[in-house]
Amino acid sequence: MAAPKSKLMSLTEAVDMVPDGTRLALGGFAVYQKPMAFVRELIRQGRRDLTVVGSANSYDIDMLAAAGCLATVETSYVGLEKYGLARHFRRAVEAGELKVVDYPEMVSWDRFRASQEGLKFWPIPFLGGNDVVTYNDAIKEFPCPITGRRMFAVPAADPQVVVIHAVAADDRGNVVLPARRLLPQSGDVLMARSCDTVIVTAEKIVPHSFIKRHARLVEIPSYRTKAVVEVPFGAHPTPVLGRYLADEDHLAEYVAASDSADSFKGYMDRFVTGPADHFDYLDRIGAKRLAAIQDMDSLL
Amino acid sequence: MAAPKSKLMSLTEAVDMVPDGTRLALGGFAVYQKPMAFVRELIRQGRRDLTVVGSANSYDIDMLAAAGCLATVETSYVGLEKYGLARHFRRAVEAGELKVVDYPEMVSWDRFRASQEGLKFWPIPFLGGNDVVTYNDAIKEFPCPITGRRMFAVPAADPQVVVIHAVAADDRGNVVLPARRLLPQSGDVLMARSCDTVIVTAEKIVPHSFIKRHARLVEIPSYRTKAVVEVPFGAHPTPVLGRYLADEDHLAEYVAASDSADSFKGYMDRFVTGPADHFDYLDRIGAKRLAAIQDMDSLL
Amino acid sequence: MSAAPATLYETMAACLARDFADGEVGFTGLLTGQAAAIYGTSIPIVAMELARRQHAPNLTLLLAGCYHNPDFSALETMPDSEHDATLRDLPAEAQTYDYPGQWALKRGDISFGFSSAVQVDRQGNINSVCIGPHDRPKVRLVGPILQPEHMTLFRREYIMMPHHERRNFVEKVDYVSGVGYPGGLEGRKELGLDWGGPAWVITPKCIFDFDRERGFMKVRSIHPGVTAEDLQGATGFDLGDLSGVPTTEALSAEELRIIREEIDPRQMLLKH
Amino acid sequence: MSAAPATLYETMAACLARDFADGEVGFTGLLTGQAAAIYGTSIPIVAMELARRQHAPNLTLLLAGCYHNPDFSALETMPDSEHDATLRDLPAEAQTYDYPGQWALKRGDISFGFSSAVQVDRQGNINSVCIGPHDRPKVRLVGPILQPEHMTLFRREYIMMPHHERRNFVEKVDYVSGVGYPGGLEGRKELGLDWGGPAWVITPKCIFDFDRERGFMKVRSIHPGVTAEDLQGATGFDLGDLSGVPTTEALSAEELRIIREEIDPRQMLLKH
Repeated sequence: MAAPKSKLMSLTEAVDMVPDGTRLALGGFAVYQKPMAFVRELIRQGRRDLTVVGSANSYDIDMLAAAGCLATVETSYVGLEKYGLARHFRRAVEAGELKVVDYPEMVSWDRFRASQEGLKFWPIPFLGGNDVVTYNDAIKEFPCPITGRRMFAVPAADPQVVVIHAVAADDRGNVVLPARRLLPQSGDVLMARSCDTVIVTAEKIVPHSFIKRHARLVEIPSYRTKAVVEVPFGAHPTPVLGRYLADEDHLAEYVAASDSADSFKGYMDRFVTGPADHFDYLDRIGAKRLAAIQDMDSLL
Repeated sequence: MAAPKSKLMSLTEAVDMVPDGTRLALGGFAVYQKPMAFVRELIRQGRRDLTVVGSANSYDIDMLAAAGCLATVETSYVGLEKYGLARHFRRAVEAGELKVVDYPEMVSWDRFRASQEGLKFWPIPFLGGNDVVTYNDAIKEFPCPITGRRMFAVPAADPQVVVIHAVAADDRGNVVLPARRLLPQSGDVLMARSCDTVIVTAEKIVPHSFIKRHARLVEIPSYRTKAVVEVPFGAHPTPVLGRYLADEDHLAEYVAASDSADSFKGYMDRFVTGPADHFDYLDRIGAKRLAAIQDMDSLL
Repeated sequence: MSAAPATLYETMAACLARDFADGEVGFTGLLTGQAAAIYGTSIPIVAMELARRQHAPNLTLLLAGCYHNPDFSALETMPDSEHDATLRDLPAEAQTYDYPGQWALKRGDISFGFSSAVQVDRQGNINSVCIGPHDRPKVRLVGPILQPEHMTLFRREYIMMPHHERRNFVEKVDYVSGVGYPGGLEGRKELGLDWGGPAWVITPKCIFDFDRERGFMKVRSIHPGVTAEDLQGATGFDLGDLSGVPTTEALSAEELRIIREEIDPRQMLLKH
Repeated sequence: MSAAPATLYETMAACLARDFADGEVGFTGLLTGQAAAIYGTSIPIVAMELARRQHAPNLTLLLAGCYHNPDFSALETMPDSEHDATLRDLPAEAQTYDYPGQWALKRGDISFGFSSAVQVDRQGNINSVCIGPHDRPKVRLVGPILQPEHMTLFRREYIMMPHHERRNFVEKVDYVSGVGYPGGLEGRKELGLDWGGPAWVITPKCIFDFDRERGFMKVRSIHPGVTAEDLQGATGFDLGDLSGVPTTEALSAEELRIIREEIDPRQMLLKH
C-alpha cells in the first residue's frame, strides 16, 4: 500500500496558510492551551487585518493586538483571569483601532456548533434586552416556526482557518486527546469540526501506531486536518493539559511589561520578533523554567 | 451531614410513573441496550395509548405493539436488524392500529438535542422532496433568518418520561458509563439530558464511593434522575456493552414465535405475563444461558 | 491464490474502487442478511480496501459509520451487528461513539455512502418505509433510517440493490425516503439540496448511473451473461435503447490478486 | 474552634445558605483576585457546603461549573484558575468536560449562580463589557462572559459585588450584559425571558433583593455597623426610605461551628 500523505510542515509554512484579512479561530479557551507559538509566528510575519472569532480569549488576542495584527474580535471574553484586563487589547479598543463584537460565552460555542452543522445560524431564545443584540446587526430576530415565540438567529462562527494546539498528532493529521480532557480541549475538538482548513500544532508528532493504540481518543481524524506542525511547548506560556502548567513567572513578566506599548517593546524584541525560531524562543525561556512547569497526566 | 435522598424503587413503582397516554422515550439504539425489563413491566401493567419517541427501535416497540400498548411511534427505524422486519409492529401498522411518524435517523437525535437545548424545533436544511415532510404536519418550513434559504423546523422530541438501562448507578441517581462507550450509550446520555423525568434501570446499584472513583464517567448526575431501579440483565435479550452480549438463542425464539399474534401468545405467557417478577423471568431464561452471554469490558 | 475466475461481486468491487478518489471518506453500514450484507457491506469494504491499495492511500473507510480504517485482519469472523462488543475491540484509527462525532455530517465530510432499498425509481428516489399508502400500508418496512441523510448530506451515494426485479425497480416509489433527481440537478437545487444524490445503482444485472441534469437513471454497463432483454424485463420502467451499452468491465489480474491475497485471504467478506 | 467573632463573609455565607432549597444545583465560577475571589467563589462555596450540612443534603455544588460536589478536603490550596490540572485531579461526583455537558443549561437545570460585575443598576442589569460608549469606550472590560446565560437561563442569580461605590451602583449601566428586570417580570416576559433574573445583590454594605413585579432593587438588610446614610451615599440611585430595613441577620453558633470546624478548618476559603 502506498504511504498515506504527510501533512507535516514548518510553522512558517503553516502561517502562510493564513493571509492578511483571514477570519481565524484560535483554539484553547481563556488562558488555557492557546496556540501561542503560532500566534508569535503570525506576528513575526507581520500579518494584518485578521478577524479572530473565538469562545474566550486572552494572551492570544492581547499579543496580536499589541502587534497591530487585528481588525476585529468576536468572542465572549478577552482577559487574563487572575491578572485582570488584557492591557493591549483594552488600549486598542479604547483607541478605536480594534472592533469587538461581543457574544455570550455559551452562544460563542453555539456559533461553532452552527458551523459544524452546516447552518448559518444558531437559534437562541434568551437574548431579549441584552446589549449583545443592540450592537450587532448580524443577529436577526425571528419567530420560532413552531410556537411563534421570539427568537434570535445568531450567525455561525464560520472561520476560514482554525488553529489548535494539541498534545499529539501523526503526520497524516490524526489528533489524539488525553482521556481526561477538560472544557478547553473539548472546545478545540468543536472548532476542528467547524471548518475545512484546520491547522494543528502539536507537542509531539507520534507514529501512526500510537494513534491506533489510542483510537478511542482520536477526536480529530486525518480528513479534518490540513496541516500538522510539531511545536514542543507550543502553547507556552499557557498550559497544555497533561504536559505542562502555565508558566506563572513568564505570565507575570508579560503582564508587568504590558503597562504601555513602549514598555512592551522590550518583551516583543526578546520573545517574539527577536528569536530566530521557536527553539530560540524556548532557549530564551530556559530549560530550568520549562522543566519546572512539567505536568503529569495519569499513568493508567 | 444528613444522608442524601435515595431514589431507589421497584420496577413496579417506576412503571407507575408512566401512566396511560404517556409520551415516552426508551433508551438504547436499534437492537442494543434496550430497557426490556421495563418494557415487559409496562405490558404486565397493561399500559395503553403510549406514544414512543425514539431514534431507532426494535424489540421494545415490537413487544409493546404485540401487547397493544401503543398509539403512536415516532422514530427512524423499527426492525430487528439481521432478523428483518419487526413482525408485530408491522402487523399493527398494516392494520391501521398504530400510527407511525417517520423521521430520519440523525434528525431523530436532533429532536432530542432540541429538547436538551430547551428549543421547540431543530433547524434542518435537507428535507426538501422527502416524504418524511409530506406525512408530517408538525414539520414546518421556514426561511433561514440569515440567508433566506429553505429550512425545515423539526419538532423537538419532548418526551414526558425517558427510560434508559445503564451499567451502574448509585441510589441518588448518579449514572456511570463505561469508558469505551458506543453510539447507543451516547444516545442514552442525550435522552437523559432531554427530559425532566428520567428513570434509570441499572445492572447494579453501586455505592457512592464507586461513583466518586469514576467521576469522569458520570455522564448523568443525580439531579437529572428521578428514579433508579436495580435490574440485573435488565436489557435482556438485547446486549449491555461491557456486561453481556445479545442472547441470540432467545432472539431467534422470539422471532420464531412472532409469525402471528396467536403463535406469540405462548411466548408472552412464558416470558412476559407469566413470570411473577423479573427474577422469575431470568429463571425461565436459565443460568446457563445468562452465563453464556457474559461480556468482558477492559480490565484497565 | 485461488484459480477460480473472478466473481460478479469481485467485479463490482473493482468497478467501485476505480470510482473512488484519493482522500475521500467512505461510509458503510453493517448490513445483515446474506445478499443485503454482501451488497451493503462486503462489496463496499473490498472496494475501498482495493482503492486504498492502489490509487487512494488516503481514503478513509468508516465501517458501520464509526470505525475509521479498521484492521480487518484482526477479525475472526465478520460481525453481523453494528454496535456490539466485537467492533468496540477492533483496532482502528478512530472510533465514533457520539453524535455529532468526528465527521461533520452536515458540512459534507462524507464523500460517499452505500444504501439499499426495497424500491428505487427512475429518478433515483429510494424507499424503505412502506409499500402502498403510508397510513395503511400493504407492507410496513423499517423506516427511513439514515437514507435521507445519505441521499443529501453525503457527496454522492451508491445504491446497492441485491435484487433486480420489477417490484424493486418501479416507475415511482411509494414513499420517498431518499431523494434522487426529481427535476434533475435544478430540481434538487429548488428543494434546497446543495450537493449529493445517487451516483450509481448496482444490481445483479447491471450498473446504472444518472443523467443528473435531466434527472433519470441510465444503464452504464450490463454484467456479463445478462441480455438487454433480461434487464428490461426485470425493470419496471423503460430503459431506452440498450444497444450501445458496454459489458461491465472485468477486473485485472492484479486487482483480483490484491482482493484475494491481501484484502480477503480468508474469504471472510466475499467467497469465491 | 477559633474564638474570633463571625466575620462579615461568614455572615453573608449563612444568609445565602438559608436561601438555598434542598435538591437545587448551584453554579460557581472560579474567580480570581482577592475580593472578587472571596465574593464570587469562597462565599458561595461556604454557603452551599453549609446548606448541604443543614437543610439541603441533596444540593449539588458545581465548582467552576464543572466539578460536581468536589471534595474540598482533598485540596492543599484553593486553585486560582478554572481549567488546569489541579481541578482535573480533584475528587468529585462528576466532571463536566464538554458543552453541552451534564447540565442541560437551556432547560433550566441550574437553580442559581453567582455573578459579579463592574456596574449594576436599579433594575438589576449588570455590565462587564465597557464603561462609556461601546465602540469607543472609556474603559474596555472583559466582555459579557457567561452573564447573559446566568441572568436568563439560571433559575435565579446572586450578584456578588465586592465593592459598593457610586460608580458601581448606577442609575443605568453603560452596557447590559446581564438583564435584570426592565419593566419588571412583565417586562422580562415581553423580552422572551421565561424565568430567572437576579434574586439578591450582596455587597460589603448590605443585601439587596428585588421588587420583581415592579422591577427594582430594594435593600433587604444592612450589615452591622453600616448606617443608612453610608449606604445611600455609596449608591448612585435613590434607595427610598431605609428606616424599616433590618440589620443583616447574624449566623448562629452552630452555623459558625460548621463553617469553621467542618467546611473550612484550614481557612482555605475564608480567613478569620
